[in-house]
Amino acid sequence: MSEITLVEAINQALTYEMAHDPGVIVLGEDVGANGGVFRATLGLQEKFGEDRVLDTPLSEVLIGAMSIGMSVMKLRPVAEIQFSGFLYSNLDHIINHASRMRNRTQGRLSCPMVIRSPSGGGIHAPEHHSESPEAMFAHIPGIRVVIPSSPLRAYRLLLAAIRDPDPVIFLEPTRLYRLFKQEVPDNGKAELLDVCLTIREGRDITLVSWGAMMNEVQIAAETLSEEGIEAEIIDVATIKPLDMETILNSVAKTGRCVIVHEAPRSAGFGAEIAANLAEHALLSLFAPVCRVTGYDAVMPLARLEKSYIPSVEKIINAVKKTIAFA
Amino acid sequence: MSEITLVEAINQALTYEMAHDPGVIVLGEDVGANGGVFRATLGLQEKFGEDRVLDTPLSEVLIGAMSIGMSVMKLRPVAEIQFSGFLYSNLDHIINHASRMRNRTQGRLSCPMVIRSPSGGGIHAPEHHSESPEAMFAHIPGIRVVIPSSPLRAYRLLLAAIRDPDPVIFLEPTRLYRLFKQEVPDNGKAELLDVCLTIREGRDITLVSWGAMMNEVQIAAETLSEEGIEAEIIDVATIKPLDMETILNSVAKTGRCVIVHEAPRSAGFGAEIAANLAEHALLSLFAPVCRVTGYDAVMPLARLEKSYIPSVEKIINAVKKTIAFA
Amino acid sequence: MSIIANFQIPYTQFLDHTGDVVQPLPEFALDCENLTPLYRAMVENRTFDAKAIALQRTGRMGTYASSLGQEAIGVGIGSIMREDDILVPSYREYGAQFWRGVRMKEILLYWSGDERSNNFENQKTDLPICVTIGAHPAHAVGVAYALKLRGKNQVAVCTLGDGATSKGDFYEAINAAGVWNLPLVFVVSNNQFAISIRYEQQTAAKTIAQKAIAAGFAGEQIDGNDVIAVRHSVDQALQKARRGGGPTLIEAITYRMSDHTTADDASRYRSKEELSEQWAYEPISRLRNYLIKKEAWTKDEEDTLIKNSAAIVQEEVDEYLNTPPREPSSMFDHLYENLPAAYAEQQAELMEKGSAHV
Amino acid sequence: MSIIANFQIPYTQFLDHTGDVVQPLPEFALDCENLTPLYRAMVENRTFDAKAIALQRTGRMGTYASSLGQEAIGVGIGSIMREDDILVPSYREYGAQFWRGVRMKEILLYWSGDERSNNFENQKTDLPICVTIGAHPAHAVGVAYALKLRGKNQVAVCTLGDGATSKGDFYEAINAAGVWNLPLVFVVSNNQFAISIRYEQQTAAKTIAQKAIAAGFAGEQIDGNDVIAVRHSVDQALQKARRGGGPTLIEAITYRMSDHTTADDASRYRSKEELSEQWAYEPISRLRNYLIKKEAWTKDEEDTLIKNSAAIVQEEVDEYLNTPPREPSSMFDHLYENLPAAYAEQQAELMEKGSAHV
Ligand SMILES: Cc1ncc(C[n+]2csc(CCOP(=O)(O)OP(=O)(O)O)c2C)c(N)n1
Ligand SMILES: Cc1ncc(C[n+]2csc(CCOP(=O)(O)OP(=O)(O)O)c2C)c(N)n1
Ligand SMILES: [Mg+2]
Ligand SMILES: [Mg+2]
Repeated sequence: MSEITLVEAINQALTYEMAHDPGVIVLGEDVGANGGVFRATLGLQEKFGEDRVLDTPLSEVLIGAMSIGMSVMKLRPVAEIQFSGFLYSNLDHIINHASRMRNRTQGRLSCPMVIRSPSGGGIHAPEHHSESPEAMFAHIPGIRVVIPSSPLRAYRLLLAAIRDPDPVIFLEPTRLYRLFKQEVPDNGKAELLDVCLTIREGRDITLVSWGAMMNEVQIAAETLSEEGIEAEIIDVATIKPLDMETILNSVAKTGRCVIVHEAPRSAGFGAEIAANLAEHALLSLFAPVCRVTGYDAVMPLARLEKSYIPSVEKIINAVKKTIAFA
Repeated sequence: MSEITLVEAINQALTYEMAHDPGVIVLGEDVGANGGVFRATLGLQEKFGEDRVLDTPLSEVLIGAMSIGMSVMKLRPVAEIQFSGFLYSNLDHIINHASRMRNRTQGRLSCPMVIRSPSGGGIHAPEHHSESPEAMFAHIPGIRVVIPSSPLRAYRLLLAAIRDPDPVIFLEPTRLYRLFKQEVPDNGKAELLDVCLTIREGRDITLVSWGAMMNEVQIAAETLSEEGIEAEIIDVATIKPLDMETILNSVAKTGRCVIVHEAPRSAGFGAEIAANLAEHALLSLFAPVCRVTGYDAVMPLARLEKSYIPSVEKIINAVKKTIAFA
Repeated sequence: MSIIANFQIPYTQFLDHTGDVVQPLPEFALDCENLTPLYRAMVENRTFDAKAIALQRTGRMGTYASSLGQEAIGVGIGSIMREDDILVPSYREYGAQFWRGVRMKEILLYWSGDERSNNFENQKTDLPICVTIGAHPAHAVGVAYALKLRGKNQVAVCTLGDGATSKGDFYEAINAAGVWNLPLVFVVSNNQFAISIRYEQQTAAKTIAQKAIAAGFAGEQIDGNDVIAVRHSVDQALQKARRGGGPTLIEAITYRMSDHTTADDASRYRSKEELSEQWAYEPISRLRNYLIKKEAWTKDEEDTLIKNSAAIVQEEVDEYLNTPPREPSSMFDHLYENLPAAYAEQQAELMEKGSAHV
Repeated sequence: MSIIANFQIPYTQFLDHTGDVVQPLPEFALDCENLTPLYRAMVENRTFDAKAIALQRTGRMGTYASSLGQEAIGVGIGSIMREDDILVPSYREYGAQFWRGVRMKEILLYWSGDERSNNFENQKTDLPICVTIGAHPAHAVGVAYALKLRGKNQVAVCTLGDGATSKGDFYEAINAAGVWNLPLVFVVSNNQFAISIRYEQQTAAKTIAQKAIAAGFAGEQIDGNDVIAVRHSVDQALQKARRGGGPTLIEAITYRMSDHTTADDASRYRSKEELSEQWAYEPISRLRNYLIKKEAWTKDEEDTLIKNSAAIVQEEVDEYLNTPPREPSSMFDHLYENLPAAYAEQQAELMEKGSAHV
C-alpha cells in the first residue's frame, strides 16, 4: 500500500463512501470535471455521474441551503465550499436551519449533511483564502465541527462525518493538503467523533491543538524532547462537541497547558478550553494556561502570513515560560 | 426631565445624531413610516425625510453591504437588522469587507458604520427572535461590539458607536427595551467605548456580564448583599475590544469571579474572559472561574425560554458555591 | 441594435371579484361538486384564523400571523398537490397545510412557542413553517433535487411572500431550479405588504412573475383570490414538473386583510379606507356568489358549514389548550440524534430542576 | 389568460470580429483619433498581462487573474467614465483601473500579497478589487446611494463576471438599485466561464441581460470584444443615470482566453480547439484591422506602440520588484483608526520580533 497526502485521503474517503452509500451526493463549485480547485473530488464525477457529483452555480448560500433540503429527504449531501472565506455566507442557514431541523421537528426531520471547506493560511493564496473560522461554528448548538490533522485522520474522520446523523462542518487544513504522506488503508473504517486524540504522551506539559497547527506543535514537542521536556499532545479533532475530559485528565497529570491555534485569539476556540481549565482544573494547574494563537488582526495577504501564523519557536517559548513558572 | 425606556433612549440618540450630523443615514426594514418593529426609529422619517431614513427591501445582506458602500463614501449609516436571528446573513460582508476595508486599503477607505439589532430572549417572541450572537462578532478583528444595559448607557454608547470611525455591531437587549426607565439627558454626550463599566463595587466576588443579563446580575447582587456578600459588578459594555484590565483589577481584589451570559456556553464570550483569567489571574484566584450561561441547546421557543435564560437563583447559587470554595 | 430575446407574462383569472366568470372555466371547475370542498376549506381556514387571533388577544397564545383574505392560495395549492409531493411552506398558507394533514392544534401550538408542534401527527414529510423569510426556497431546491433523483414524478411546492422575493436566497434558489430543471413550483402570495413595506418599495419589477425570467423559466401571474385560478395554475405547473418540464413561478395577487401579525398595528401605515375597499375582492364571498348563482349552495348549507367549522376549530383549540407543558430538559432530547457526552451534565441539571420555570 | 407584461433584450455590435462595420458607428467613433487611444490602452493591458503571468511563473508574484481577450471591456469603461464617478471593480477589468489612475505596479503588488497595493497613489476614491465574487454589487448600491444624495450627477460603475450573477448578493443589489432608481451601471463580463463552470451550468437564463427584468430596469447585451460597443453602451447608460434615469445592466459577451488564474489549468475542462477558435474574436486585432482599413494606423505606429508598452510595463515591474517588504507589525497599523489598547501588546510583540519572518 502506498502513502497518500491529506487531500488524497479526502478523495479516498469520498470515493469509498459514494461507492457504499448511494445516498451520498457531492456538490459544490468546480467539483465535477475540474475535480475541485484542490482536486479533492478528482475522478468522482466520472465514477458516480453528474447526478451525484454536482457542479453548482456560484451560490454558496444555495450550496449550504440545498444540502439542508437534500438531507431532510434522507440523502447524505457532502457540500464543498471552495475556501472558508466564502463559508461565512453559510452561517445563516447552518445556524437557523441545519442545526435546528431535528429539534424544530422533534426528530421528525433531520439534516445528516457535511460541509467541507479548506481552511487556514500558509499556502500564499489570495485574499479570503486563509481563514480559520472554527470558533464561530463551535458556538452553534446542534452541529459538529471536525478538523483533521493527518491523512489517516482525514480519511477516518470524514467517513465518520458523512455517516453522522447530524450536520458536520468539516474544516480541512489547506496547509497540510500536500505537506506529508501517510499510509491510509481504504477499509471504510471511521474514527470516533466527539473525542480528543492523544497523539503523544508526556509528563511535563499538555499541548492542545487541532488542524494545521498540529504540525508545528509536533515539531515543537520533538525539539523540546531533545531538551528533556516531554509534552503530551492532544489533537482535539472534534472541537464541537468538545471532549474536555481527555484534556482535563492530561492536565491533571502535567499541571500545565499550552493551547495553540491559528485563528485570532479573542473569542477563539482556545478560550473555551482555557475557560474549562479555569473552572475545572484550578487546583491541578501549576502555571497559567497559555494560548499561542494568531493575532487579533486581519489575516494578512501572502507576504506577511508567516508572521501571523504561530511559529514553532513561539510554541517552544510559551512552553518554556509555562514550565519556568514558579 | 422625564424618564425614558431603553428603546426610547435609542430613539433619542438617533434623533440627536441625525440632527447634528447630516451624514447619518438610518436604514432597514420598516424603519420609516412604521418606526421600526420596536419603534426604535419612531418619528425619524417625518423629521429627516425619506432620503435619510430609508425603508429597504427585505434584504439583510444588502442592508449590511450597502452600509459598507455608504460608509466608504463618508456617510454614517446606522442600519437596523430587525432581529438578530436575521443578522447571521450579515456576517459574510462584516467579516470580509466592513472589518477589512481600512486595512485592505491601508487607511485610504474605511467603514464608519453601525449595525443595530435587538438581541436576546425573554419577550415570548417567535422563532429566531431570541438570539444572542455576540461571541461570533467578538471574534472578528477590525470591528467593535457594543451592548448597552440601561437607557442611559444605550443613549451614550449608541452616540459613541455612530461617531466611531470603524464598524460597530450594536446589540440591543430586547428584554430591557421597556423593562425600566431612567433619566437620560439629551445632551449628545457619548460614553467611552472599549472600557468596562464598574456598576457596583464589592469586595467578595466579581460578577461580569453585559446586556440583558445585567438585570438578573444586579438583582442577584442586591439579594446577596442582604446576606452580607458584596459583589462587584462589571458591565463589559464593549465586548470587542475587551477591556480586560478592569476585570483583572477587580479579580485581583476579590479573588473570585462569576461570568454571566445568556448565549450558549460553548465558545461563548464568557470563555474569552475566563481564559484571560486563567492566563493572567491564576495567582489571585481563590476559586474556579464560574460561567453561568445559557445551555448548549437551541434557544427554545417561547414556552421554555425562561428555563433557558440564566435565573437570578442560578447566579446566586454560583456565587455562593464560588465563595464556599475552599 | 437587434432584439435577441422576448418575454411575456400571462395573467389568469376565472372568477372576478363578484363571482362572475370571465373566461371558460377549467374542467374540474365545471362541476360545482369539485368547488364546494374548496369553499368549505376556505371557510374553515377563516374560522380558524379568527379563533387564533382571539386566543392571542386573550393571552392564551403568542404572536400569530393571520391568513385573512389569502385563504384561496393555501386551499388551492393543498387541494391539488399529490399526497407524496412535498410542501415547503411559509406561514400564511395554513389552508395548504390543513389539507395535507397538519392539525390546527399543531399550528396553535407552534405560535404558542412549542417545538412539538412541528412533529406533525398526520403529515410526516412536509417541511415546517419557515420563519426566516426567503430562506426555504433554497431548501426546496434540495428537496426537489432529491425528488428528481428518486424518479417518482413527485414535485416540491414552495410558498413565499412578496417580501421574500427580495432575499438573495430566493434568487439563488430559482436560478438553480432553472439550471437543473427541477420539479419545483414556487407560489408567491403577493399580498402587497412585507410588514409595512409596500410592493413598490420592495421592487421596481412590475410583476413578481417576471423574476422567473432571470432564472430562465416561466413565470405567470394569477388572481390569488380566485381559488379556481390558483388550483388550475398550480395544477398545470405540477403536471409540467411531473413531465420533466421543470420549475414554474406563480405570482398570486392577493391582499393582506389582517395586521402583519398580532404584534403589528397596520393602522400605522395603511388607511382604514384602503383596507375596507379590499373587502370587495376577498376570495370567499366571490366563490359563494358563484355557487349560489349556480344553485349549488344554500343558506342551510352555509349555516351548517359555519356551525361545523366552529365545532371543528373548537375541538382543536381544546386539545391545544389541554396540551401539557414540555419538560425543560426536553430542549436536549432532539438536539442531536444521540446527545454528545459533553452536554449530558447540562441536560441533567435541567432534569433536576424539573418544570419549575414552565 | 391575458398578457400583462412584455420585455425585450437588445444586442449591440458595431465592429464584427473581422473589423467590418455592421451598423452606423456612434459619433465618437467616426473620428479614428478617438479610437487609437482605446487601441493603445488595450495593447498596454495585454502587454501588462503577459508580463504579470511571467512574473508568477518565475516565482516573483502570487496567483494572478489574467484579462487576456477581455481588454475591450475595461478599456471601454475606463475611457468614458467621468473622473469623479466611482468604479467598483472585480478583478478582470484592469483596463478600467489603469485608465482611472491605478498603477500597474499596484496591481502586481496586490497579487503578490501586499495590502499597500490598494492604497492607490493616483486614485483615491475607487474601490479595490473585490475577491469575494458577487459581493461588491451590494457595496456599489451604497456608493450609488451616496452619490445620488450628494446630487452631483456622479455615477457608480460596477463590473462583475457571469458567475457573480448567481450570487444572491448580486440580486439583492440590482433589486435595490431598481427600487431607488440609483445612478449605477452594472457591467457583466460574460466570459463564458466561472473557473470550470460553463455559462449553461451557471444559469438557464438565455442572457444575463434579462436578469435586470427581475429588478425592473433595462438590461442589454453587447459584443464585449467590440470596444466601440462597450464604450458606446456604457456612455448611454452613464448619461441615462446622470439624467436621473436609474440603473442599467450591460452584459458584455466575451471569452476568457486565459486559464481562470495562474493557479488553474483550463485544459482540464476545455479543449485546445475551443480556445484556438476563439482567437478569431478577440478585441485587439479587429480594431487594428478597422484602423488599418481606415488608414489610421501604420506598421510603424504598431512597432512603436509595442516597444513603448513594453517599456511602460517594465518600469512598473521594476518598481514593483524594488518595493521593500512591510514590517510585520504593520498588520495592526490600519486595523482600526486608533488601535484599541487591548491589542497594543500584540502589536508590540510583532515590533520586537521585527522582520524576521518576511
Ligand atoms: C430574513 C428575515 N428578515 C426579516 C424578518 C422579519 N419579518 C417577518 S415577516 C416579514 C415580512 C415578510 O413579508 P412577505 O414575504 O411579503 O410575507 P407576508 O408576511 O406578507 O406574508 C418580515 C420583514 C424575518 N422573519 N426574516
Ligand atoms: C464568493 C466566492 N465564491 C467562490 C470564489 C472562488 N472563485 C474565484 S473566481 C470564481 C469564478 C468567478 O467567475 P465569474 O464571476 O464569471 O468571473 P471570472 O473569473 O470569469 O472573471 C470562483 C468560483 C470566490 N472568490 N468568491
Ligand atoms: Mg407580503
Ligand atoms: Mg466568468
